[in-house]
Amino acid sequence: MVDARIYDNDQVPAWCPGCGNFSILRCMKQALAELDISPDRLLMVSGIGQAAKAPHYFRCNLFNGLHGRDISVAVGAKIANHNLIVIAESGDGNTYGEGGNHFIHNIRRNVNIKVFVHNNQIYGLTKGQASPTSDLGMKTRVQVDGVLSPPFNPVAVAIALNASFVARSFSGDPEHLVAMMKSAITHKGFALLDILQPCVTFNRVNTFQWYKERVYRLDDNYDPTDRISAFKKALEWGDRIPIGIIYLNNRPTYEEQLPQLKDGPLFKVPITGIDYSDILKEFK
Amino acid sequence: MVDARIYDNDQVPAWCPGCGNFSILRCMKQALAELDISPDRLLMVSGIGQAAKAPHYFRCNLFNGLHGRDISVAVGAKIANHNLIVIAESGDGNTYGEGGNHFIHNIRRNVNIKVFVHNNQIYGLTKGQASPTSDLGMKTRVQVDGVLSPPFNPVAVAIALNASFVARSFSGDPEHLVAMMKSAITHKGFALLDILQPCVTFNRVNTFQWYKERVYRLDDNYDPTDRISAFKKALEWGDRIPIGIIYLNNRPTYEEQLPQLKDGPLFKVPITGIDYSDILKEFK
Amino acid sequence: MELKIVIGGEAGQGIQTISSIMSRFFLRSGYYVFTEQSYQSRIRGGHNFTQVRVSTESISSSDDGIDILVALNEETINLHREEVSSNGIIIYDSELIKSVDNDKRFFGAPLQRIAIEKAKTRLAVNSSACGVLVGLLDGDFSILETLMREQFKDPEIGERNVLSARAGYEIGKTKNDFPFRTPFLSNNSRLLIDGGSAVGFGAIVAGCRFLSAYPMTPGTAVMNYLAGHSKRYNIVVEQAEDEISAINMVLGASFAGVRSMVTTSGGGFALMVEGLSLAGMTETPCVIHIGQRPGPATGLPTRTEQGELLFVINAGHGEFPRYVTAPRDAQDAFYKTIKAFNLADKYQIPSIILTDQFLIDSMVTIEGLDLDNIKIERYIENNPSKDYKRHLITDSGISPRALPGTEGILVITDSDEHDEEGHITEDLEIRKRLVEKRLKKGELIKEDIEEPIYFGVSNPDVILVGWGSTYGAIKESVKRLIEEDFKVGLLHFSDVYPLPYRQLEKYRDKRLISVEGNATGQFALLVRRETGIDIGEKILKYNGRPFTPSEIVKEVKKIW
Amino acid sequence: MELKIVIGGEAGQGIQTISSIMSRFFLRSGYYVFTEQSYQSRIRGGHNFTQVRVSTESISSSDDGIDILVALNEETINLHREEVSSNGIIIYDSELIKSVDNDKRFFGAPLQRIAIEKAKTRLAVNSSACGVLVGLLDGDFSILETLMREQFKDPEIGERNVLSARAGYEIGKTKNDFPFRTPFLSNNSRLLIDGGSAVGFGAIVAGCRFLSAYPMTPGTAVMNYLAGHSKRYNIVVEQAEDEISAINMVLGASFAGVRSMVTTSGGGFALMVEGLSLAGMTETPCVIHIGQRPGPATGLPTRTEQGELLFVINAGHGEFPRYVTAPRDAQDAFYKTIKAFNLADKYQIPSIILTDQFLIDSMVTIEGLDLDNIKIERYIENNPSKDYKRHLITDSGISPRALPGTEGILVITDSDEHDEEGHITEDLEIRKRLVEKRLKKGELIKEDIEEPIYFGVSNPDVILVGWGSTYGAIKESVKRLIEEDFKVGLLHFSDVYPLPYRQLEKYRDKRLISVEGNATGQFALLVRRETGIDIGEKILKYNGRPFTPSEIVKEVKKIW
Ligand SMILES: Cc1ncc(C[n+]2csc(CCOP(=O)(O)OP(=O)(O)O)c2C)c(N)n1
Ligand SMILES: Cc1ncc(C[n+]2csc(CCOP(=O)(O)OP(=O)(O)O)c2C)c(N)n1
Ligand code: SF4
Ligand code: SF4
Ligand SMILES: [Mg+2]
Ligand SMILES: [Mg+2]
Repeated sequence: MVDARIYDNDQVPAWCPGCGNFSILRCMKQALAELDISPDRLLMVSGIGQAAKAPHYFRCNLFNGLHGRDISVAVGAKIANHNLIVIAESGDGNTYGEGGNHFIHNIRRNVNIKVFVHNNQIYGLTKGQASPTSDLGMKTRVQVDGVLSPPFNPVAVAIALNASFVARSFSGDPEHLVAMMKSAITHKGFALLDILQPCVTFNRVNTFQWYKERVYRLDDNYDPTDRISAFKKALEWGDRIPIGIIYLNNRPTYEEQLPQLKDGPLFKVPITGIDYSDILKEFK
Repeated sequence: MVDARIYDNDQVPAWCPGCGNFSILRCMKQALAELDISPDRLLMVSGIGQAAKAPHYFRCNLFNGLHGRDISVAVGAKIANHNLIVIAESGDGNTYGEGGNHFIHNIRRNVNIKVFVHNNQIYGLTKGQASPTSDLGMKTRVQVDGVLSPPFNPVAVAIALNASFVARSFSGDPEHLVAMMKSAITHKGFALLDILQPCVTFNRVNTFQWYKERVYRLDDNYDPTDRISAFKKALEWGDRIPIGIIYLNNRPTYEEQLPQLKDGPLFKVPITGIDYSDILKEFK
Repeated sequence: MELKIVIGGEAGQGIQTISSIMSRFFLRSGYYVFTEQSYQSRIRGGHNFTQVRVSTESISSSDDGIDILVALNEETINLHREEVSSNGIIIYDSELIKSVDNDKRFFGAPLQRIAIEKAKTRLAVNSSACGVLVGLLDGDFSILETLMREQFKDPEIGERNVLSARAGYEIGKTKNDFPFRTPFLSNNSRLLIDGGSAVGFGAIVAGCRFLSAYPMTPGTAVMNYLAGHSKRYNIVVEQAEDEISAINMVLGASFAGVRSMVTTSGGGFALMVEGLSLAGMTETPCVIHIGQRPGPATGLPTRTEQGELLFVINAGHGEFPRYVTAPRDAQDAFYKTIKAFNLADKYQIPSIILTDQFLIDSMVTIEGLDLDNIKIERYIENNPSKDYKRHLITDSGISPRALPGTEGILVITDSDEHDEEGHITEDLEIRKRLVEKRLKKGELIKEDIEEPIYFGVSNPDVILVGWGSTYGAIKESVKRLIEEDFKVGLLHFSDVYPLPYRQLEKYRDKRLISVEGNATGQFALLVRRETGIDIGEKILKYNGRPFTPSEIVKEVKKIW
Repeated sequence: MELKIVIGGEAGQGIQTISSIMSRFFLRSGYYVFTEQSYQSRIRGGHNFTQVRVSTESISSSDDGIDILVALNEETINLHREEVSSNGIIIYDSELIKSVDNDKRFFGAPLQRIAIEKAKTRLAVNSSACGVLVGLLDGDFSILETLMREQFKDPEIGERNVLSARAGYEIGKTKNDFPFRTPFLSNNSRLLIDGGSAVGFGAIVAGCRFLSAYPMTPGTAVMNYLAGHSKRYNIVVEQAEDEISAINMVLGASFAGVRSMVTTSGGGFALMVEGLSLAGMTETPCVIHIGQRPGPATGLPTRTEQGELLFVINAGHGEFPRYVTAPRDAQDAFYKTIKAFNLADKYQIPSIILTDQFLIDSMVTIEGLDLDNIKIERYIENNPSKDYKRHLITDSGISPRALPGTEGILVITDSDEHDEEGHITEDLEIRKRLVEKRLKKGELIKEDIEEPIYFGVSNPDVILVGWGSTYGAIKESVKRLIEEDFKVGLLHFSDVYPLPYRQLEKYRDKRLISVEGNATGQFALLVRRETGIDIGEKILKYNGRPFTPSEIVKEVKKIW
């Protein structure tokens, strides 16, 4: 295990004091260190939002792209160089709102990337509008009558899409979070890790306390490979919120299925000195 | 019941002979007639694709919009005039591919619109590429090695999103299809009707025969209100494919929750002769 | 009399509250105020500041220089003390900020201690600071008192804040040699309005009853405004899952008869471009508000720029008419928003209101808004004939618009090329006629376009050309230059597309200098494209901050 | 010798097969061919047709008029018989089409009966029809025979089609008074290439190894091409869930080191505009192919237009450089695609290849492609220094580009304004420098831009100005006009942005006429915007069909 400090850089987080993001950042460094991942082999991709700033605050390759589009960028990068460890990290609004279509279809693709979502059930950076995961009835400056649509359940949807790895954790349980991050990273395939994260400034409903009182770790004998019971578990949200690996399967990754990647990463395929006579024949 | 011929117009369908779309078109007229819906009260919204041309072929108000965006247009129109019966009709590529994000978030919103999807498991109009619902391994000019991603299961996803009405039918069972259309239209809330439809030109896998051998009507004592068993049912795809109302619940519609619509449709709210003195005060 | 107050500190320290209370204080005391915000894209920390500029004359921009600096943290002192005039003052919390030298401009007050003592909460530093300011400026405390009471719904909290303010006031009054004074002048009916509210209020008055948007700074201001007034005025505000949905919902609502709008910024608009083209093809009216901020991509989310002019005018695949207006100030924004709705309905086109962060977030004093003479025209056919055709070819190119749901007729439209009825067609002769029909409307719009304002000497040697929110700053710079005997004028555009050309033609042979908040001189390119007139020189700014009059004066002198 | 064959019928009747076989037949017989398709947006039915134009001289456009009409259904006869020349011929299925009058141009053959008899399938009408044509034209049957065998993988089916073709051939030969003859001329090494394949092949040669796209006519052609060659050349082709994902995947792949592209049409590009701006901001190379079709919105999906020039040049929020090229023909499309990849890498910018349905779907005969002199330059830093900074400010504005995964360094970039390292910043001084750095590259690109081709008399009275795929038609019209003693020339642009201006300046004071496939004269607007030069007159076409030389000749004479 390398020292987690090799991930430190000189950037100063632009987050509010007390924000759950700090713990997630620390856990991230810890998990990477425990997995001995060198910063130059790691590519973080993020969208836009408070969460999406996270990868600036530690040493890694980084493509900080558009709001909601990080998963697509991550998939492209992974296809180009599957030797990279590619993690997309962003917020709930980013991933489940603006990025919803990429979320669902990339779960199907099963590219071996990791998606870490700081789920604070709110749009933080834009000052506190409801996100797709905000609880019913939450009032904001835009949702003046309270949120009318029931929350998007990323875990249930991912299971409906037969995602290969679906987990939930909580920024307030660092030990658990580090373990989940490690499992996600070492899993072979698309891994969704939804991380409950209190936003101390805008989310006055789902506070640290609120989560603390509700989250519980899944039982040791919980079987994440049973899709129906996983779905049942996924619907648990309210007084008790399960954290842990909720669903797991072993379907082949996208990259394994591509003959083009058999001989090494795509970016190394030679592109000059090629004989094109077979193509020229097609034009005759 | 009005005569179904009141829906006839002089447009000639641009579909291939033998296409499953013809049956869906006939059933649509039949269902509307049985429900006594006058063409001028009906607003069809469609996207782009072979299926999306359908509303041109019968008498109705029509907004034939962009590929993948019909649900959003339908929702806007319904909010503006909730006296209209609003149906979005398009293909699988349109609704589950390009339009995926609107599909998932409008299920949450539960606006009282109907979404009829001609699911031929292929992109018809653009000449036969895989759609999100194409079966694994299907070869096309683009998917030269066969489809690598498992099919999008609209029914399972809709249940994961707690859709208020989720049904499947088959263009080859008109009686069933008419019944499903009628149930969807009379349901109060967002209703998804996924209609299996053979594409005789491009889909050589999921042919009329293929469907015919597999689809079966749900049992009379099947209980669509149980979410877990509905989810189980939704996963049935292969040798046997269930058709019928798979999931049903009674959550409030978006429109019911809006105080703004209490006194009548939004487009009738007076916009002139209003006293703005309270606003002027805010600027002082 | 003119006075520039800057309040600086971290995000979350209440800078906005102080500046908004003080702005109202000056308004009610009979002064003109212009308040501009400079803030970072974060919720806490960093460095933000607001300038409250006060004058006995009408003003519409901020300017360089500081007379009073209210420093809520040390960084503010370090960053701004250079700008404070020699007879100015630096107000700071004497118990929290210790590293203060013996610069005689420093004026300490135990702001936080007062807040805690009098109002039982740190948050009340706002009121103690306002109190100090009012005392210092010899202001009418009763005005501040009223403001405090209005600010807090809970009367007890209001009372406590009044106490805190009063304690500050007493301290402020002790400094009786301060050269600036803002005693009560007069009662007046002026309004203090920011650009975001101006667009929002304009939309409400225009009859907008549906807004769909995805939050994006600075566009969100308009969404907040409409949401805040949604119950009282029966407006449905729906936060969309993305911008694509927002514009398509709006087109659906508009098609079904409701005046509807989206609000966003350049990046969000980029996602609406296909929908814009759909509005053009289906001839569905819609209004798009775009608050510009520096790009490309996410850029600087909370800063200002005029970088999207050419993008907006050319956005959308295929060819179709549109109306683009770039309001020059908040008052103009109010009227132009109404105009945008009216023209959208009249020509069945998309109308675009192009503002920017500076205009949206700044507050300005205006004499009032003329609500009595506002015309709302819907141009909707309520009794269409039986053979109604949505896209009927007429001489003007405008087809009668009926709504779906009207008895006995059908309203049909299509994103594909269509016939007059609205049905999809592959008839290339009809195609040609429909293209011509749509483009004809673009010619007609020109009749409704407002020519630019000319301000300056009657026979200028040099004309500055500006557009949009730079009006206040350029105008003031021209005033000053004229005072120094420069023969200069300003031609300032608010409606930008179709480009009004008559005034331009008149000044065709003058020396023209374009003043723009972007790096490529987009308006100059537009002018040459539309008229062939070459604006040879440019004063451009693109660091994310708005122009100030002083800066423009300097630049003009440099190249004169 | 020149000959125009039109094959018409319903979608699905095999028009494309006949025209493609016959085009190859003429190529191998030593003729020049240009084959253009006119089809509707449907899979079966409707009316489609293809023109195969054959000549002993090089040609690069279709033209009005028909010498041989192959009518696969009655509608084709009704729609096209007027165009058939008096010494022309109308080939039809004598057993299926009965309502034929005694116009001596009719020539019936039992095409379908032959197919069923000889090849045991109706589908073989293609071969019987080809046979009739070759017989009629006195062609070399052995060439057709070889083509038939190549066409079908299964030798037995091939053999049957040869039989069907031979039966047709015998019938064709009976008409020995037909004035047109295409006997075998010569062996040659020419190629028959369509625009879609030219772009696709260019991309492969340029080293493109990743394409992500969402199907959209006519952009799909390039996707099909790369998918068809994906195994042999190790190309990953991924169908994205939408266009937004396509462009973002491509940016990810490019960032990680693979030459990558998207292909689409105007409507799909509209959804990529935010991603385009991201490419600009992050300085990530990418290549975007846009096949234009008539808009707005869905428009006419299978038709052609040049309606997206201004949209494409101005697309994206904020300001950043780009390269836009509009290839004039298939050969140019091949080379320009390679150039697009090279410039994208050289300047770390988005490159846009702007074609249209006409170019994409038409086949043209070219002398060959020079594969030996193609330069592929990646401009990638393989051994970056330890203090590597992705956005280092350099004199040229171009920062050294390293790839993530390179040992010992980190590659960081951001959609927000960033510092040289790539980290998000709110420092407005850095902002200013980064804007300048990015825009500097735009100036440099100008050095790589190709000036337009001039073709015509040396001292013209009138110059036609064109761009993109209209080259063949305008050039031929100019040739004909010159033959009729008109003093005319053509200035034709392939690279369109940055706009090459040297040649334009040279002809500044001539009478210029812009010939464009759109309704607003977009290129003329661009020219005025960039140079102030006023192209006063315009010949525009916007019904969805390409220009023909005859038509341009007529229009020019009208306004001469
Ligand atoms: C296309 C686009 N739309 C909107 C925005 C504005 N925006 C920035 S962050 C954000 C929401 C952030 O919410 P979330 O993803 O939950 O992140 P958080 O700040 O809560 O961590 C939005 C709407 C944007 N940058 N781009
Ligand atoms: C933005 C956009 N992208 C792509 C297209 C091209 N397109 C038209 S229809 C279609 C797919 C149609 O498939 P589906 O929705 O399943 O309908 P079907 O034709 O099978 O009925 C596509 C990709 C388009 N019109 N607009
Ligand atoms: S606004 Fe919320 S999510 Fe953002 S930094 Fe502050 S506490 Fe964290
Ligand atoms: S292509 Fe398929 S879906 Fe389209 S009309 Fe033909 S059979 Fe029907
Ligand atoms: Mg969030
Ligand atoms: Mg389909």
